[in-house]
Amino acid sequence: MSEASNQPAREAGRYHWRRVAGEYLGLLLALGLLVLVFSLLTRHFFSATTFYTIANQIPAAVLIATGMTLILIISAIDLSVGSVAGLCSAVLGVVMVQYKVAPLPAVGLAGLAGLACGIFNGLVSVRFGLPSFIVTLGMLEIARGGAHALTQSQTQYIGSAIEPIASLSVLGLSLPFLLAVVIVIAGQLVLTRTVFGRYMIAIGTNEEAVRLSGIDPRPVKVAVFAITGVLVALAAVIDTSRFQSANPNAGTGFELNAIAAVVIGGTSLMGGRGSVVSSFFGVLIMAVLNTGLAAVGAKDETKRLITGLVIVAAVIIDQYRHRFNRERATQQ
Amino acid sequence: MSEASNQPAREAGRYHWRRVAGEYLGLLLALGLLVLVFSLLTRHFFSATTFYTIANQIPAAVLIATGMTLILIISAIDLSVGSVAGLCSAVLGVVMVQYKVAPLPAVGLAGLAGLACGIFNGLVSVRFGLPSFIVTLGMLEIARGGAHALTQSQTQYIGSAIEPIASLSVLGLSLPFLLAVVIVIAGQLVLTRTVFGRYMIAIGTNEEAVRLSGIDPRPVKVAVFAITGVLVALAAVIDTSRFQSANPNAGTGFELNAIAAVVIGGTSLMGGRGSVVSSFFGVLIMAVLNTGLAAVGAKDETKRLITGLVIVAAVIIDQYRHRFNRERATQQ
Amino acid sequence: APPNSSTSSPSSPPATGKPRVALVMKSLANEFFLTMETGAKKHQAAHASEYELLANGIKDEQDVARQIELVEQMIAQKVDAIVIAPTDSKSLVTVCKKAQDAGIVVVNIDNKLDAGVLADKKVKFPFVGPDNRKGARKVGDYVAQKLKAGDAVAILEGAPNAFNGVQRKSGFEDAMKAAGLKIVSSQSAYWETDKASQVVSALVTEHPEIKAILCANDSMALGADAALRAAGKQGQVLVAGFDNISAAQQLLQEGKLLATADQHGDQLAVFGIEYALEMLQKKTTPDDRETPVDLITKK
Amino acid sequence: MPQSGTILSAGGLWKSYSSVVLEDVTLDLRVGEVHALVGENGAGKSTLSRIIAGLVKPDQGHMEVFGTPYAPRSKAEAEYLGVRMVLQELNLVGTLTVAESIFIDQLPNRLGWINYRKLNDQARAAMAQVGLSGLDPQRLINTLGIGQQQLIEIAAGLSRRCRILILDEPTAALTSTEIELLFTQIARLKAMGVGIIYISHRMEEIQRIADRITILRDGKVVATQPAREISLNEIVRRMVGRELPEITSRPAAAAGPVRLRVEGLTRRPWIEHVSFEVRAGEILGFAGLMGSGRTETLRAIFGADPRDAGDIFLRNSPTPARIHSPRDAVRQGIALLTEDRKEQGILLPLAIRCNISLPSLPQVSGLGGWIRSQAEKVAAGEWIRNLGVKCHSGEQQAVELSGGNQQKVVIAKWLRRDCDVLLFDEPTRGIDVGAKFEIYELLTQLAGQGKAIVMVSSDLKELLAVCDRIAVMSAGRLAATFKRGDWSQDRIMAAALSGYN
Ligand SMILES: Nc1ncnc2c1ncn2[C@@H]1O[C@H](COP(=O)(O)OP(=O)(O)OP(=O)(O)O)[C@@H](O)[C@H]1O
Ligand SMILES: Nc1ncnc2c1ncn2[C@@H]1O[C@H](COP(=O)(O)OP(=O)(O)OP(=O)(O)O)[C@@H](O)[C@H]1O
Ligand SMILES: [Mg+2]
Ligand SMILES: [Mg+2]
Repeated sequence: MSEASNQPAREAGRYHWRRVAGEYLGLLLALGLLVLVFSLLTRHFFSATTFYTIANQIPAAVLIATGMTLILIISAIDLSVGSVAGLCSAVLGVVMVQYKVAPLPAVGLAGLAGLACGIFNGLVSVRFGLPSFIVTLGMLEIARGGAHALTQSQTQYIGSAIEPIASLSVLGLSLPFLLAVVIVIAGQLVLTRTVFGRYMIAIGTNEEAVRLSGIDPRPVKVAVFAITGVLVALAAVIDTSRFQSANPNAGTGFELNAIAAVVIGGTSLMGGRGSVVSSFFGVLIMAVLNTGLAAVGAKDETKRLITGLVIVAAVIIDQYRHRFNRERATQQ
Repeated sequence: MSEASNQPAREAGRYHWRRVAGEYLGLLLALGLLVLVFSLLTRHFFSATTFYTIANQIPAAVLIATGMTLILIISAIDLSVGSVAGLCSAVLGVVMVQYKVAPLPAVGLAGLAGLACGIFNGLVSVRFGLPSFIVTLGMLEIARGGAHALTQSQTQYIGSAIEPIASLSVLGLSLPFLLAVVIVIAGQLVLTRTVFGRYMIAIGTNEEAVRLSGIDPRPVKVAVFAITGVLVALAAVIDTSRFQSANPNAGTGFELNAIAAVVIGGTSLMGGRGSVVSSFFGVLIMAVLNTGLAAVGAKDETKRLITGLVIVAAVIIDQYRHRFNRERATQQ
Repeated sequence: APPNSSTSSPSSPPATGKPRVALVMKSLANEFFLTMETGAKKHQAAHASEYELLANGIKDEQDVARQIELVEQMIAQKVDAIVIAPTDSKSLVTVCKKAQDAGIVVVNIDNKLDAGVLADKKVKFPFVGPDNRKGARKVGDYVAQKLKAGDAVAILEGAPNAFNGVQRKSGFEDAMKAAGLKIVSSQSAYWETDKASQVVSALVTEHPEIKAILCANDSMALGADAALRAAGKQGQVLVAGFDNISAAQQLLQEGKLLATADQHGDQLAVFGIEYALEMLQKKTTPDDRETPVDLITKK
Repeated sequence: MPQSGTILSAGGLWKSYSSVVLEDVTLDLRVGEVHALVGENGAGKSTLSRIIAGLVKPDQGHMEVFGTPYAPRSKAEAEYLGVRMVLQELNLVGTLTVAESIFIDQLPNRLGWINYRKLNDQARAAMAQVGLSGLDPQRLINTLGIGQQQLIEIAAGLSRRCRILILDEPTAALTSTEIELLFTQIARLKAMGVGIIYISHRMEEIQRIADRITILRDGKVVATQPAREISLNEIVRRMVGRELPEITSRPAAAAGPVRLRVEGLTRRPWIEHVSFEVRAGEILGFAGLMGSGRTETLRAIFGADPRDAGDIFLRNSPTPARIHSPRDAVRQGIALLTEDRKEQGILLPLAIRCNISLPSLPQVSGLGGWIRSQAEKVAAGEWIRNLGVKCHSGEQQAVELSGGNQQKVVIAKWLRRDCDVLLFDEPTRGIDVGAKFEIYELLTQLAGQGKAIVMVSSDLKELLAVCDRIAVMSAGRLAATFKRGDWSQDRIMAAALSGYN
């Protein structure tokens, strides 16, 4: 998707805006189409309530997708996000319930847990030159084991002490949603406007060439994993406060959902190309799809079938849009 | 997807034999170590029974790992193996139970289902130039949905009609085990000794170069997905006959187990490098670990923690072994 | 086979004054919940003039977040009642309270919400459901009859934090303790056939003295049976399950399964829906209702 | 076969990407002739030959082979019809063996089962043709240097039956020994009646082997003439559109203080105890046969590969510099222009601007690493102008540039970083004559500004022209160093050969 963001196209600035518009057009169209279909199929889908519901549901997914976007851009992958979310949630729950720690320091501890997992992922894969796929697959098991060990597999009920985080709201939009939007914008700016972002894109494109340009790719990579760890911890805190309880199984399967959303947004699994904003739209598309299918009351297998087809279709459309953009550009 | 083997090992041909020996040494050592540890920790682990038990349990995992090895070698990935196994199992169960089809044609139909899924995966990713990650992620949902739709989410109890497949045995080793061994050997030979195998390795290393050599990589890729589909179907048949019943949830999570086993075996996630025999050892290591942990009666979270650590450790060891063999490490 | 349930799927109903009842279940990948859904849809078909039904479940039982989202979506859909089988007894309380605060009638079925959390939130939902512990106790007692004191047994647990799994485990343990049987191992096989077979294979090698294996669901019993068959121990080790899925009925007849328990999932949802309708009409809260769990053995 | 017959005739070929690349190009190729294609970087030589080889489809135009219409849809189809091409960029698969790479599309097999003995025998024969008889056909490609890889590609092209063979800059990374062997093979093919399209930026080669020459300029054919009828100067003039000066030797400059001193540099088994020094304002050339260890030496100095022994001293400092990674090297003012541009030098999908500014991003960024995009653009634009990179703007993707222009982008990135010690590995590889002169001028200028330059080149002529001293490597050791005035081609060649036998 984000040829716009990362690989500034060849034309001069005057094409910039048209390009940015085109960038998100496909995603917005897909989104609009879904909303339309579900509005026709059900009575209450097209309503402010649905909008607010979705807005308040997605922040955790958005944060994780943001981290995953950065990870994919450096041509890595993080399969452990779901488990790490579970672990952070467990830390939060256990320290608040069993050790009566106050909310703020407890959130800090959860953040540290996420950071530690991220740094572990990054350091191990960088230090030993291992594929992140396998390191984070290991972490997937380790963090989930840790979550269960900490909580003794019992959901920790925290209660209203943690509630403020999720329930404060501005104009009906929850604090987490606003936070998620801010982080998406910040992420996109970091990616497109900073040295760090440029290094990420370069590393994802050709790590060896970056190394031979006198830039050590390792700290950049570790930092990306660490940032993702923190974003995942934040997501866990948000969901925990939404549910007012910490479940050691929280986050199961998040990794594939996040990857699906990010890829629907058009970020390349091969690295070097991606956009945080597009991933945000990817999350929205998945959320609307889920909400709509639930509103219709579709059978479970139908939901799965449709979800599978939408994932594949979205990527095919994205592919075509790209090809189209490219051809148009080359004809000018 | 990942960053580890951007620089393929630079091994010289003359070290061939030493390399082949070294190839499996690390894996055998790891295996021996695990057996030793569990033998010390338990009363009955080190016994012929354990050996036969494991031998009879792993065939399905071995077949899937064989397919996954080929897939990873061409630098693709198949996340749908578990779901497709579930679908094939469902087909087998439904046609036998509800339509009273005889075992052999039923097995044929299951095989066709696997083949169809594999071809779909291959064709869609090749035709639209999509990453196999996303296509097979779609298939993961689609096939599981199909399995549930077919069986109406009910486990189909087949009973002894299907039993012979799993229970025929030679010298205590079941037919499926022998079949798995034969397929591993065949797979290894195909990989190392045939034109098709060389093309796979070449495509995994540098698909563009293959195309520029005047070879169309697409049929090769589709064939690899198709073969994997059939192997997965075979695995599903074996497990179905072992359990005498077809569960629409069968195979859940197989994809990550298979990838873990294959990567422990030393196959690169970057493509172009891999060995079916090593994947076989990877499966063995995971099986011994699971059996041992169950024999010890470890707590669930302990099992997960240890599994995670073993995955990471195995890959680190493998990396060191490689580096030791390597003539030149260009990594920083 | 169950009737084609899509006929009753209320995809685009005309706006009517009929109350809309949402049934929120756990994993629809689980036969038990499918039975539940089928029962509910049959009931709705028979009472089509009285209410509309919207049935939803989550993909897998671990996905608490998804179930919570489902409830939120039902609130957004402005349904009149929610009948919920919570996948986690603590995490779901908050959102159920939110539904109640929005004026929606909430009935709790299958898995009872945690009493402590309910007290903390100062809410109450009528509960309709079985006592899994009692049911497991019945199965355990039946198994114990076939053994003598001091015999070794093993338990296959469900997912470690699944409330009904924990309940069933406790029920099995109660029965074993009462009969003086020795539990040599109790491990989770995550409700899965494949994992169960792996664990049981290892267990019968390590503890050849095991006389019975108590499984927290029938899928795991299938795996246990396969492992015993492979180890040549079929018939020497008793296997018991839970849920009474269709495959289990055949295993019982073939004598491979000693006993299982039936919670009458189809009625469960129906009771819940009836409670909900009653509450909508009379604006009163009925008492909790325990549904039967029956021991099923070979006929 | 008649010696005067026409094998290929192409007419009215048009091709455009973002701009017109080929404009109404006409070309014919006769039996047994070597037809040279010359032109500046980006003139369209590779595009034209790619069209003929079936890799690119023309927008318009027609081709005939032996009088029958010819419109290949793929390289495979072109090869089936007897048209083969050895590409400009290396396209080998690193994990295959040498033998497998040479015969990748026709592995000798029975029912898919490879006959390795036959394969290796065939490969040995093919390798002998290009002077690689010493190499084990079972070596993996990724253990070979870039020159050897290029020879493997050539061997693959030479060892098939074909009627038309296109060689796109085959000699860019070869030294004179290999070039001689290649010419022998070309003569053999000529005698068999094969038509050869030969692309090179080395004019003396063109003069030696070409029968006819087609000059391309900005996608248009400027002239097609028998080689005998046109002088070298004339070719260059029509290519570039202006007169180029003779390659004149650089006047000896006063050398400054020592900038880089290397002592006992060893990286087994490639280089053994290499010691030398370069002074500010000096250009030190590295000559040697292919595989003599020149690239390895530069990489080891730069910290790109670990070294087994040896110290590096910078700016006359008595203590050795700590260089364990390219980052250390760049921070201490050393730059390396890699010989493998595509894999190690340039980020193909990124914009030219991003490539140029990569090592010096901190210079155009402010607080928190915020990139000042205007400053970045301006700086990139300046270097694009300085080096005359042929592109639409700095926003164009590097992948769309011709090989020579990509090389300029990589040079620009290092000049922009402003290092004192510049290690250039084959800096003119694949660069056209005009641009070569610009680069020589640039090198001279840089030396004049007090930079210390080490330049590896396989083109001895250019070393003789621009260097102050030439170090000759042979079999991983530094065999001799010559000062300007002491050297002659013969003495250098003798030194280069001294380490073998
Ligand atoms: N795939 C492409 N997309 C866009 N432009 C391209 C593409 N391939 C080539 N071009 C452009 O076509 C022009 C001709 O390129 P070509 O590679 O044919 O030049 P060349 O004569 O071989 O140069 P060199 O001597 O540097 O190899 C260049 O301006 C280049 O930028
Ligand atoms: N990883 C490796 N494994 C084995 N041999 C290697 C490896 N890398 C390089 N070589 C060989 O080491 C020798 C020195 O290579 P180097 O690239 O330094 O030579 P060079 O003088 O720059 O020649 P070239 O023209 O090939 O670049 C060559 O024979 C090369 O094939
Ligand atoms: Mg060219
Ligand atoms: Mg070199």
